[in-house]
Amino acid sequence: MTYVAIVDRPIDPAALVRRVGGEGDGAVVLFLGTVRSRNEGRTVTAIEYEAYRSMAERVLCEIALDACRSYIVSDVAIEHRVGRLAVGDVSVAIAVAAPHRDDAYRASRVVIDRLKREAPIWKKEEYAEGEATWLSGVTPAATGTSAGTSATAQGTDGPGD
Amino acid sequence: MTYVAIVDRPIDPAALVRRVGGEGDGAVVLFLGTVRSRNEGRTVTAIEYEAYRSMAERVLCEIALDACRSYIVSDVAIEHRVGRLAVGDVSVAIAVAAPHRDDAYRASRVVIDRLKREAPIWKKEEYAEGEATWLSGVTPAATGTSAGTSATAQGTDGPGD
Amino acid sequence: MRVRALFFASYREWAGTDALELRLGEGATVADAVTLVRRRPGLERIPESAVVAVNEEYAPSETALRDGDEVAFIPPVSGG
Amino acid sequence: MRVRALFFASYREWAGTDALELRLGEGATVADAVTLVRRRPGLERIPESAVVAVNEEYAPSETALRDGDEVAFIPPVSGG
Repeated sequence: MTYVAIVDRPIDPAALVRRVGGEGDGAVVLFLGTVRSRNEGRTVTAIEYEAYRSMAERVLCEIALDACRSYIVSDVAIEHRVGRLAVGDVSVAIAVAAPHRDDAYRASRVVIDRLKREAPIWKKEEYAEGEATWLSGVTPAATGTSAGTSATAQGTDGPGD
Repeated sequence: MTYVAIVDRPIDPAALVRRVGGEGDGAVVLFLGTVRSRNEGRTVTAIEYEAYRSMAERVLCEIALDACRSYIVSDVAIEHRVGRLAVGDVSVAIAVAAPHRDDAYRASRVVIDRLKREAPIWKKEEYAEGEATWLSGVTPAATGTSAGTSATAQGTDGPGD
Repeated sequence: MRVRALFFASYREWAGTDALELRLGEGATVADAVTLVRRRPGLERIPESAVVAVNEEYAPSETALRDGDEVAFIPPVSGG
Repeated sequence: MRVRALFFASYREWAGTDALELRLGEGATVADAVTLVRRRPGLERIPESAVVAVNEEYAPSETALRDGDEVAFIPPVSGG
């Protein structure tokens, strides 16, 4: 099962977990990205997320399906929230169910790493001083079809989370 | 924050997630171990989990604290259920919150790998044919204090999940 | 031909709009669309090497455009 | 001295009980407790190399026991 959605309401992690897993699965890995109060030394008060919604869902779907092809994974469910989020709010949730935990962890990790590099989603941080700025971000690779179709990259950990 | 518990009631993954994370955290990783319907070619109908409860909590606490020392992690919460579980039931849940996702994933993985090697917990599988058997399991290393105090081992993926 | 240009995030703020209609000659490519858009006041800040998606797929600069295409200008992404 | 032996899972079933009191001479070690327990009918199936925890900590076979210790016989674990 593959489920992806760009949503403009709070993400319910438990509901996402309930979407994945069946009798043959022994492991579920849930990743939550949350809004941090500090980034690069500045105090963040809120983040405004914007997405190219239709394309973002297309890219997430492709990432999820690639994960199912690269690993022995039963279900992948992804939600990314857009709009104005407060500190502590969940911006993204990824639930993966698999027969064995090794595949669940690896697939989860590849999905969030690729999401951050490829999904057309942007965030503007608002700071305590009143200023707001779009984060510098990652330039997606413009390949023939969609960016980075391989699920091999493990990615480095950017400042985003 | 560190929370560990051996429980004899259903595990509520959402409640465990709510225990972890704060303003400085950008990532939460939740691992759920669930009862699979098949193991080593046999149809499993239920699993009876047994624990040396006080020692199991002590070992889990040590594993959680080691993870906080080895990685930049804010909170670790672990629940392991005992008693008779049906297929699909959650047997173990581990929630880790960290400023950055790389630490959250790594700590989560080390905690479940060590739990499976070190925690005095056992499972007896019941099969469709009516038979029941204690799984063969892993022999913990009997070091001077408690088994395997390093958090470096990544472990291999056993048949358990 | 006519294509629909979409702008997001910082590019949208620079454009002052989230969409524009572009008129291009036959055989025009993604690179031609970028060049045209960069002539618009404010949008000279979009880099020549800007990432573009055509009909929701990332497309290299030599990609040929067709009438009715949706040509999205994609700033560096920062989701998650 | 007296120590309290605890049995779990398969060992508990072989012992027919989850706890026994053992009487050992002064200076006895974990290995001595294992030897004593393995003399009990059914418990000869416990390996000589059985893993033991003393007062909730894994303890090598040469560990000296003290009066009142809790000596748990730990079958191979299979939690998770």
